[in-house]
Amino acid sequence: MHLIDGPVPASAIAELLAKAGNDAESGAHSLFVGQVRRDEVEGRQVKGIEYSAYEEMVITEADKISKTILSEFNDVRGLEILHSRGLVGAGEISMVVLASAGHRKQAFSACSKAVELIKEKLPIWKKEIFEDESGRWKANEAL
Amino acid sequence: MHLIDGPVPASAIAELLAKAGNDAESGAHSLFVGQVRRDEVEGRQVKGIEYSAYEEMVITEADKISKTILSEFNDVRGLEILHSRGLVGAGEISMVVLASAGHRKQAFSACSKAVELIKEKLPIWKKEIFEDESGRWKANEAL
Amino acid sequence: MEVSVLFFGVLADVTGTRIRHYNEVRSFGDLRHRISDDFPELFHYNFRIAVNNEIVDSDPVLQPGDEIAFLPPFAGG
Amino acid sequence: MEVSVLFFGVLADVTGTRIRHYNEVRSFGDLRHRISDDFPELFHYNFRIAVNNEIVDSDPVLQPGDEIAFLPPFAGG
Repeated sequence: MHLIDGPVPASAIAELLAKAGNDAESGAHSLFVGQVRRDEVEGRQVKGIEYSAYEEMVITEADKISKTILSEFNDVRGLEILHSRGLVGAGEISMVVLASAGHRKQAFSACSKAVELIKEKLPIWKKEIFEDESGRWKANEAL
Repeated sequence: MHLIDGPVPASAIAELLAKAGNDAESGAHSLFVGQVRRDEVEGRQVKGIEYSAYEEMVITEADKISKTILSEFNDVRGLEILHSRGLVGAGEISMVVLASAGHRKQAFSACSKAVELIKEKLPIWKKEIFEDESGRWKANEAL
Repeated sequence: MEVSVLFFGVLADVTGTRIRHYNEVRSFGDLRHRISDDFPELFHYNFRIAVNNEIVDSDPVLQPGDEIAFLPPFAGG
Repeated sequence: MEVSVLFFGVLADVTGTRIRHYNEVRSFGDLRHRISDDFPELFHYNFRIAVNNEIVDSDPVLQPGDEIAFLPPFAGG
Protein backbone atom coordinates (compact mmCIF):
# COMPACT_ATOMS: atom_id res chain seq x y z
CA MET A 1 0.00 0.00 0.00
CA HIS A 2 1.31 3.38 -1.00
CA LEU A 3 -0.23 6.80 -0.42
CA ILE A 4 0.65 9.11 -3.30
CA ASP A 5 0.59 12.91 -3.22
CA GLY A 6 -1.94 14.08 -5.81
CA PRO A 7 -3.15 11.95 -8.74
CA VAL A 8 -1.70 8.47 -9.36
CA PRO A 9 0.52 8.89 -12.45
CA ALA A 10 0.27 6.49 -15.41
CA SER A 11 3.93 5.63 -14.81
CA ALA A 12 3.05 4.18 -11.37
CA ILE A 13 0.51 1.84 -13.01
CA ALA A 14 3.04 0.78 -15.64
CA GLU A 15 5.54 0.02 -12.86
CA LEU A 16 3.01 -2.09 -10.92
CA LEU A 17 2.20 -4.14 -14.02
CA ALA A 18 5.87 -4.54 -14.92
CA LYS A 19 6.67 -5.74 -11.42
CA ALA A 20 3.71 -8.16 -11.41
CA GLY A 21 4.72 -9.43 -14.85
CA ASN A 22 8.08 -10.56 -13.49
CA ASP A 23 6.32 -13.48 -11.85
CA ALA A 24 6.08 -15.96 -14.73
CA GLU A 25 3.77 -18.19 -12.70
CA SER A 26 1.12 -15.46 -12.77
CA GLY A 27 -1.38 -15.88 -15.58
CA ALA A 28 -3.97 -13.23 -14.82
CA HIS A 29 -3.89 -9.70 -13.46
CA SER A 30 -7.01 -7.76 -12.54
CA LEU A 31 -6.35 -4.05 -12.27
CA PHE A 32 -8.88 -1.58 -10.93
CA VAL A 33 -8.42 2.11 -11.67
CA GLY A 34 -10.59 4.67 -9.87
CA GLN A 35 -10.89 8.04 -11.54
CA VAL A 36 -12.45 11.27 -10.28
CA ARG A 37 -15.68 11.85 -12.20
CA ARG A 38 -16.71 15.28 -13.41
CA ASP A 39 -19.95 14.99 -11.46
CA GLU A 40 -22.48 17.76 -11.35
CA VAL A 41 -24.06 18.45 -7.94
CA GLU A 42 -26.98 20.86 -7.85
CA GLY A 43 -25.74 22.62 -10.96
CA ARG A 44 -22.12 22.87 -9.81
CA GLN A 45 -19.30 21.00 -11.56
CA VAL A 46 -16.87 18.94 -9.50
CA LYS A 47 -13.37 20.29 -10.21
CA GLY A 48 -11.59 17.69 -8.10
CA ILE A 49 -11.55 15.73 -4.86
CA GLU A 50 -9.37 16.50 -1.86
CA TYR A 51 -8.42 13.27 -0.07
CA SER A 52 -7.25 13.11 3.51
CA ALA A 53 -6.14 10.01 5.40
CA TYR A 54 -5.22 8.76 8.84
CA GLU A 55 -1.96 7.56 7.42
CA GLU A 56 -0.57 5.09 9.97
CA MET A 57 -3.96 3.44 10.28
CA VAL A 58 -4.32 3.28 6.47
CA ILE A 59 -1.06 1.35 6.33
CA THR A 60 -1.97 -1.10 9.11
CA GLU A 61 -5.49 -1.66 7.70
CA ALA A 62 -4.18 -2.14 4.15
CA ASP A 63 -1.81 -4.74 5.50
CA LYS A 64 -4.76 -6.59 7.05
CA ILE A 65 -6.64 -6.41 3.73
CA SER A 66 -3.67 -7.95 1.89
CA LYS A 67 -3.46 -10.76 4.44
CA THR A 68 -7.22 -11.38 4.18
CA ILE A 69 -7.11 -11.56 0.38
CA LEU A 70 -4.01 -13.76 0.22
CA SER A 71 -5.41 -16.20 2.76
CA GLU A 72 -8.89 -16.32 1.19
CA PHE A 73 -7.74 -16.76 -2.43
CA ASN A 74 -5.16 -19.52 -2.68
CA ASP A 75 -4.39 -18.81 -6.35
CA VAL A 76 -3.63 -15.12 -5.69
CA ARG A 77 0.08 -14.30 -5.72
CA GLY A 78 0.12 -10.57 -5.01
CA LEU A 79 -2.01 -7.55 -4.15
CA GLU A 80 -0.93 -3.94 -4.65
CA ILE A 81 -2.80 -0.80 -3.62
CA LEU A 82 -2.10 2.82 -4.51
CA HIS A 83 -4.27 5.67 -3.21
CA SER A 84 -4.00 9.41 -3.52
CA ARG A 85 -3.86 11.99 -0.74
CA GLY A 86 -4.42 15.68 -1.42
CA LEU A 87 -6.11 17.12 -4.48
CA VAL A 88 -6.98 14.96 -7.50
CA GLY A 89 -8.61 16.75 -10.43
CA ALA A 90 -11.64 15.50 -12.38
CA GLY A 91 -10.46 12.93 -14.93
CA GLU A 92 -7.38 12.05 -12.84
CA ILE A 93 -6.72 8.77 -11.06
CA SER A 94 -7.15 8.47 -7.28
CA MET A 95 -6.84 4.72 -6.69
CA VAL A 96 -5.26 1.64 -8.25
CA VAL A 97 -5.64 -1.96 -7.07
CA LEU A 98 -3.82 -4.85 -8.72
CA ALA A 99 -4.50 -8.51 -7.94
CA SER A 100 -2.27 -11.09 -9.63
CA ALA A 101 -3.18 -14.77 -9.73
CA GLY A 102 -2.48 -17.95 -11.57
CA HIS A 103 -5.89 -17.85 -13.24
CA ARG A 104 -8.49 -15.23 -14.09
CA LYS A 105 -11.38 -16.14 -11.76
CA GLN A 106 -9.50 -15.49 -8.54
CA ALA A 107 -7.73 -12.44 -9.99
CA PHE A 108 -11.12 -10.79 -10.63
CA SER A 109 -12.68 -11.87 -7.34
CA ALA A 110 -9.66 -10.82 -5.29
CA CYS A 111 -9.43 -7.41 -6.95
CA SER A 112 -13.13 -6.75 -6.59
CA LYS A 113 -13.14 -7.84 -2.95
CA ALA A 114 -10.04 -5.75 -2.20
CA VAL A 115 -11.76 -2.66 -3.62
CA GLU A 116 -14.78 -3.26 -1.37
CA LEU A 117 -12.56 -3.75 1.69
CA ILE A 118 -10.59 -0.59 0.85
CA LYS A 119 -13.80 1.43 0.76
CA GLU A 120 -15.00 -0.19 3.98
CA LYS A 121 -11.82 -0.35 6.06
CA LEU A 122 -9.35 2.37 5.05
CA PRO A 123 -9.64 5.63 7.02
CA ILE A 124 -9.68 7.96 4.03
CA TRP A 125 -12.05 10.88 3.46
CA LYS A 126 -12.93 12.93 0.46
CA LYS A 127 -14.16 16.45 -0.07
CA GLU A 128 -15.57 17.40 -3.45
CA ILE A 129 -14.17 20.71 -4.61
CA PHE A 130 -16.38 22.69 -6.97
CA GLU A 131 -15.40 25.20 -9.60
CA ASP A 132 -16.19 28.10 -7.25
CA GLU A 133 -13.69 26.56 -4.75
CA SER A 134 -16.47 25.61 -2.33
CA GLY A 135 -16.28 22.08 -0.93
CA ARG A 136 -18.51 19.29 0.32
CA TRP A 137 -17.55 16.20 2.35
CA LYS A 138 -18.75 13.16 0.49
CA ALA A 139 -19.76 9.69 1.66
CA ASN A 140 -19.14 6.64 -0.48
CA GLU A 141 -21.93 5.33 -2.63
CA ALA A 142 -22.99 1.74 -2.09
CA LEU A 143 -21.50 0.78 -5.48
CA MET B 1 -10.48 -5.04 -30.93
CA HIS B 2 -6.90 -5.17 -32.11
CA LEU B 3 -4.77 -8.19 -32.94
CA ILE B 4 -1.15 -7.50 -32.10
CA ASP B 5 1.88 -9.33 -33.50
CA GLY B 6 3.70 -10.96 -30.59
CA PRO B 7 3.30 -9.90 -26.95
CA VAL B 8 1.14 -6.91 -26.00
CA PRO B 9 3.63 -4.18 -25.03
CA ALA B 10 3.23 -2.21 -21.78
CA SER B 11 2.98 0.94 -23.91
CA ALA B 12 -0.24 -0.36 -25.50
CA ILE B 13 -1.80 -0.76 -22.04
CA ALA B 14 -0.69 2.74 -21.04
CA GLU B 15 -2.28 4.10 -24.23
CA LEU B 16 -5.58 2.30 -23.54
CA LEU B 17 -5.73 3.72 -20.02
CA ALA B 18 -4.78 7.21 -21.18
CA LYS B 19 -7.50 7.12 -23.82
CA ALA B 20 -10.09 5.83 -21.34
CA GLY B 21 -9.02 8.48 -18.83
CA ASN B 22 -9.96 11.24 -21.27
CA ASP B 23 -13.61 10.55 -20.50
CA ALA B 24 -14.11 12.54 -17.28
CA GLU B 25 -17.52 10.94 -16.74
CA SER B 26 -15.83 7.56 -16.25
CA GLY B 27 -15.19 6.76 -12.61
CA ALA B 28 -13.99 3.16 -12.75
CA HIS B 29 -11.84 1.11 -15.09
CA SER B 30 -11.45 -2.64 -14.80
CA LEU B 31 -8.44 -3.91 -16.72
CA PHE B 32 -7.72 -7.58 -17.25
CA VAL B 33 -4.22 -8.63 -18.28
CA GLY B 34 -3.59 -12.20 -19.40
CA GLN B 35 0.00 -13.38 -19.19
CA VAL B 36 1.59 -16.58 -20.48
CA ARG B 37 2.42 -18.77 -17.48
CA ARG B 38 5.65 -20.73 -17.25
CA ASP B 39 3.65 -23.94 -16.84
CA GLU B 40 5.29 -27.31 -16.57
CA VAL B 41 3.67 -30.13 -18.54
CA GLU B 42 4.94 -33.63 -17.90
CA GLY B 43 8.33 -32.31 -16.84
CA ARG B 44 8.68 -29.91 -19.78
CA GLN B 45 8.73 -26.12 -19.31
CA VAL B 46 6.46 -23.96 -21.45
CA LYS B 47 8.68 -21.48 -23.30
CA GLY B 48 5.82 -19.62 -24.92
CA ILE B 49 2.47 -19.86 -26.67
CA GLU B 50 1.92 -19.54 -30.41
CA TYR B 51 -1.46 -17.93 -31.10
CA SER B 52 -3.30 -18.21 -34.39
CA ALA B 53 -6.60 -16.58 -35.30
CA TYR B 54 -9.30 -16.51 -37.93
CA GLU B 55 -8.81 -12.80 -38.20
CA GLU B 56 -11.89 -11.47 -39.99
CA MET B 57 -14.12 -13.58 -37.78
CA VAL B 58 -12.27 -12.40 -34.65
CA ILE B 59 -13.05 -8.82 -35.61
CA THR B 60 -16.74 -9.47 -36.33
CA GLU B 61 -17.20 -11.54 -33.15
CA ALA B 62 -15.36 -8.97 -31.00
CA ASP B 63 -17.71 -6.34 -32.37
CA LYS B 64 -20.68 -8.46 -31.26
CA ILE B 65 -19.12 -8.86 -27.80
CA SER B 66 -18.75 -5.08 -27.47
CA LYS B 67 -22.36 -4.54 -28.49
CA THR B 68 -23.53 -7.22 -26.02
CA ILE B 69 -21.59 -5.66 -23.14
CA LEU B 70 -22.62 -2.10 -23.90
CA SER B 71 -26.29 -3.04 -24.17
CA GLU B 72 -26.26 -5.24 -21.05
CA PHE B 73 -24.41 -2.79 -18.78
CA ASN B 74 -25.96 0.66 -18.99
CA ASP B 75 -23.23 2.30 -16.90
CA VAL B 76 -20.43 0.98 -19.15
CA ARG B 77 -18.95 3.63 -21.43
CA GLY B 78 -16.31 1.70 -23.35
CA LEU B 79 -14.77 -1.72 -23.94
CA GLU B 80 -11.34 -2.31 -25.47
CA ILE B 81 -9.76 -5.64 -26.38
CA LEU B 82 -6.18 -6.41 -27.40
CA HIS B 83 -5.04 -9.95 -28.24
CA SER B 84 -1.77 -11.34 -29.51
CA ARG B 85 -1.18 -13.41 -32.61
CA GLY B 86 2.08 -15.31 -33.14
CA LEU B 87 4.55 -16.23 -30.42
CA VAL B 88 4.26 -14.86 -26.89
CA GLY B 89 6.96 -15.92 -24.44
CA ALA B 90 6.34 -17.09 -20.87
CA GLY B 91 5.91 -14.04 -18.65
CA GLU B 92 4.71 -11.89 -21.57
CA ILE B 93 1.22 -10.49 -22.09
CA SER B 94 -1.16 -12.09 -24.60
CA MET B 95 -4.46 -10.33 -23.86
CA VAL B 96 -5.78 -7.08 -22.42
CA VAL B 97 -9.42 -6.17 -21.79
CA LEU B 98 -10.48 -2.78 -20.48
CA ALA B 99 -14.01 -1.93 -19.37
CA SER B 100 -14.71 1.67 -18.37
CA ALA B 101 -17.84 2.65 -16.47
CA GLY B 102 -19.28 5.34 -14.30
CA HIS B 103 -19.01 3.15 -11.22
CA ARG B 104 -16.99 0.13 -10.12
CA LYS B 105 -19.61 -2.63 -9.98
CA GLN B 106 -20.43 -2.58 -13.67
CA ALA B 107 -16.78 -2.01 -14.64
CA PHE B 108 -15.82 -5.28 -12.91
CA SER B 109 -18.83 -7.25 -14.16
CA ALA B 110 -18.44 -6.04 -17.73
CA CYS B 111 -14.72 -6.79 -17.85
CA SER B 112 -15.17 -10.24 -16.35
CA LYS B 113 -18.04 -11.07 -18.70
CA ALA B 114 -16.09 -9.78 -21.71
CA VAL B 115 -13.17 -12.08 -20.82
CA GLU B 116 -15.54 -15.07 -20.66
CA LEU B 117 -17.11 -14.14 -24.00
CA ILE B 118 -13.68 -13.69 -25.59
CA LYS B 119 -12.67 -17.20 -24.51
CA GLU B 120 -16.00 -18.60 -25.70
CA LYS B 121 -16.57 -16.69 -28.93
CA LEU B 122 -13.31 -15.56 -30.51
CA PRO B 123 -11.78 -17.99 -33.03
CA ILE B 124 -8.28 -18.00 -31.59
CA TRP B 125 -6.11 -21.07 -30.93
CA LYS B 126 -2.99 -21.64 -28.93
CA LYS B 127 -0.12 -24.05 -29.12
CA GLU B 128 2.17 -24.38 -26.16
CA ILE B 129 5.80 -24.35 -27.25
CA PHE B 130 8.22 -26.21 -24.98
CA GLU B 131 11.91 -25.60 -24.43
CA ASP B 132 12.81 -28.42 -26.83
CA GLU B 133 10.72 -26.61 -29.51
CA SER B 134 8.05 -29.31 -29.48
CA GLY B 135 4.47 -28.06 -29.36
CA ARG B 136 1.03 -29.02 -28.10
CA TRP B 137 -2.37 -27.57 -29.02
CA LYS B 138 -4.06 -26.47 -25.86
CA ALA B 139 -7.74 -26.13 -24.95
CA ASN B 140 -8.93 -23.45 -22.55
CA GLU B 141 -9.41 -24.35 -18.93
CA ALA B 142 -12.83 -23.73 -17.47
CA LEU B 143 -11.44 -20.86 -15.36
CA MET C 1 -19.48 -23.40 -57.76
CA GLU C 2 -16.06 -22.65 -56.33
CA VAL C 3 -15.54 -22.24 -52.57
CA SER C 4 -12.56 -21.81 -50.24
CA VAL C 5 -12.00 -24.04 -47.24
CA LEU C 6 -9.89 -22.88 -44.29
CA PHE C 7 -8.37 -25.05 -41.55
CA PHE C 8 -7.33 -23.59 -38.19
CA GLY C 9 -5.44 -24.65 -35.09
CA VAL C 10 -4.74 -28.36 -34.81
CA LEU C 11 -6.72 -28.93 -38.03
CA ALA C 12 -4.15 -26.99 -40.05
CA ASP C 13 -1.55 -29.44 -38.71
CA VAL C 14 -3.79 -32.45 -39.47
CA THR C 15 -4.49 -31.38 -43.04
CA GLY C 16 -1.03 -29.90 -43.60
CA THR C 17 -2.61 -26.80 -45.09
CA ARG C 18 -4.46 -23.65 -44.07
CA ILE C 19 -6.53 -23.18 -47.22
CA ARG C 20 -7.80 -25.30 -50.11
CA HIS C 21 -10.03 -24.31 -53.00
CA TYR C 22 -12.73 -26.66 -54.28
CA ASN C 23 -14.34 -26.33 -57.74
CA GLU C 24 -17.67 -27.54 -59.03
CA VAL C 25 -19.06 -28.00 -55.55
CA ARG C 26 -22.72 -29.02 -55.75
CA SER C 27 -23.70 -28.74 -52.08
CA PHE C 28 -22.31 -28.77 -48.57
CA GLY C 29 -22.77 -32.56 -48.46
CA ASP C 30 -20.78 -32.90 -51.66
CA LEU C 31 -18.02 -30.67 -50.25
CA ARG C 32 -17.94 -32.64 -47.03
CA HIS C 33 -17.41 -35.90 -48.94
CA ARG C 34 -14.56 -34.46 -50.97
CA ILE C 35 -12.85 -32.99 -47.87
CA SER C 36 -13.30 -36.35 -46.15
CA ASP C 37 -11.63 -38.09 -49.10
CA ASP C 38 -8.72 -35.61 -49.03
CA PHE C 39 -8.26 -35.57 -45.23
CA PRO C 40 -9.85 -38.66 -43.69
CA GLU C 41 -8.21 -37.97 -40.33
CA LEU C 42 -9.95 -34.58 -40.05
CA PHE C 43 -13.28 -36.05 -39.04
CA HIS C 44 -11.82 -37.70 -35.95
CA TYR C 45 -11.43 -34.21 -34.48
CA ASN C 46 -13.88 -31.99 -32.70
CA PHE C 47 -14.77 -28.89 -34.73
CA ARG C 48 -17.46 -26.42 -35.72
CA ILE C 49 -17.96 -24.93 -39.15
CA ALA C 50 -18.30 -21.29 -40.11
CA VAL C 51 -19.50 -19.99 -43.47
CA ASN C 52 -18.34 -16.42 -44.18
CA ASN C 53 -17.41 -15.82 -40.52
CA GLU C 54 -20.68 -17.13 -39.09
CA ILE C 55 -20.96 -20.41 -37.21
CA VAL C 56 -23.48 -22.69 -38.95
CA ASP C 57 -25.38 -25.49 -37.30
CA SER C 58 -26.13 -28.28 -39.77
CA ASP C 59 -26.28 -28.41 -43.54
CA PRO C 60 -25.83 -24.86 -44.85
CA VAL C 61 -26.75 -23.73 -48.35
CA LEU C 62 -23.56 -22.64 -50.10
CA GLN C 63 -23.10 -19.77 -52.54
CA PRO C 64 -20.29 -19.37 -55.08
CA GLY C 65 -17.26 -17.77 -53.44
CA ASP C 66 -18.22 -18.80 -49.90
CA GLU C 67 -15.47 -19.22 -47.33
CA ILE C 68 -15.96 -22.35 -45.23
CA ALA C 69 -13.84 -22.62 -42.09
CA PHE C 70 -13.12 -25.66 -39.90
CA LEU C 71 -12.75 -24.40 -36.34
CA PRO C 72 -11.42 -26.51 -33.46
CA PRO C 73 -12.54 -25.50 -29.93
CA PHE C 74 -11.49 -21.89 -29.31
CA ALA C 75 -8.63 -21.18 -26.95
CA GLY C 76 -8.03 -17.44 -26.83
CA GLY C 77 -6.67 -15.56 -23.86
CA MET D 1 -2.25 10.92 31.91
CA GLU D 2 -1.66 12.82 28.68
CA VAL D 3 -3.25 11.68 25.42
CA SER D 4 -3.53 13.04 21.86
CA VAL D 5 -6.85 13.41 20.11
CA LEU D 6 -7.07 13.53 16.30
CA PHE D 7 -9.99 14.75 14.18
CA PHE D 8 -10.41 13.71 10.55
CA GLY D 9 -12.55 14.58 7.55
CA VAL D 10 -15.55 16.75 8.30
CA LEU D 11 -14.71 16.58 12.03
CA ALA D 12 -11.47 18.50 11.45
CA ASP D 13 -13.63 21.26 9.92
CA VAL D 14 -16.14 21.09 12.78
CA THR D 15 -13.48 21.35 15.50
CA GLY D 16 -11.25 23.67 13.50
CA THR D 17 -8.25 21.51 14.36
CA ARG D 18 -6.66 18.19 13.46
CA ILE D 19 -5.01 17.44 16.80
CA ARG D 20 -5.44 18.44 20.42
CA HIS D 21 -3.54 17.23 23.49
CA TYR D 22 -5.33 16.61 26.77
CA ASN D 23 -3.51 16.42 30.14
CA GLU D 24 -4.52 14.76 33.39
CA VAL D 25 -7.07 12.57 31.65
CA ARG D 26 -8.57 10.13 34.18
CA SER D 27 -10.55 7.88 31.83
CA PHE D 28 -12.18 7.72 28.44
CA GLY D 29 -15.40 9.04 29.97
CA ASP D 30 -13.54 12.00 31.42
CA LEU D 31 -11.89 12.68 28.06
CA ARG D 32 -15.22 12.47 26.29
CA HIS D 33 -16.72 15.11 28.63
CA ARG D 34 -13.84 17.46 28.08
CA ILE D 35 -13.97 17.06 24.30
CA SER D 36 -17.73 17.62 24.44
CA ASP D 37 -17.17 20.85 26.38
CA ASP D 38 -14.59 22.05 23.85
CA PHE D 39 -16.51 21.00 20.72
CA PRO D 40 -20.20 20.56 21.54
CA GLU D 41 -21.10 20.35 17.84
CA LEU D 42 -18.87 17.29 17.37
CA PHE D 43 -21.34 14.89 18.96
CA HIS D 44 -24.03 15.70 16.43
CA TYR D 45 -21.92 13.90 13.81
CA ASN D 46 -21.60 10.22 12.99
CA PHE D 47 -18.17 8.83 13.89
CA ARG D 48 -16.21 5.88 15.21
CA ILE D 49 -13.25 6.05 17.55
CA ALA D 50 -9.84 4.45 17.13
CA VAL D 51 -7.22 4.10 19.85
CA ASN D 52 -3.70 3.70 18.48
CA ASN D 53 -5.00 2.83 14.97
CA GLU D 54 -7.54 0.24 16.14
CA ILE D 55 -11.28 0.84 16.09
CA VAL D 56 -12.73 0.47 19.61
CA ASP D 57 -16.29 -0.38 20.41
CA SER D 58 -17.36 1.16 23.69
CA ASP D 59 -15.47 2.50 26.68
CA PRO D 60 -11.77 1.71 26.12
CA VAL D 61 -9.16 1.73 28.88
CA LEU D 62 -6.66 4.46 28.06
CA GLN D 63 -2.90 4.42 28.64
CA PRO D 64 -0.61 7.45 28.86
CA GLY D 65 0.46 8.56 25.38
CA ASP D 66 -2.50 6.96 23.60
CA GLU D 67 -3.64 8.43 20.30
CA ILE D 68 -7.42 8.70 20.13
CA ALA D 69 -8.89 9.40 16.68
CA PHE D 70 -12.39 10.56 15.74
CA LEU D 71 -13.23 9.00 12.38
CA PRO D 72 -16.23 9.98 10.23
CA PRO D 73 -17.57 7.33 7.82
CA PHE D 74 -14.76 6.29 5.46
CA ALA D 75 -14.87 7.42 1.85
CA GLY D 76 -11.75 6.16 0.07
CA GLY D 77 -11.54 5.33 -3.60
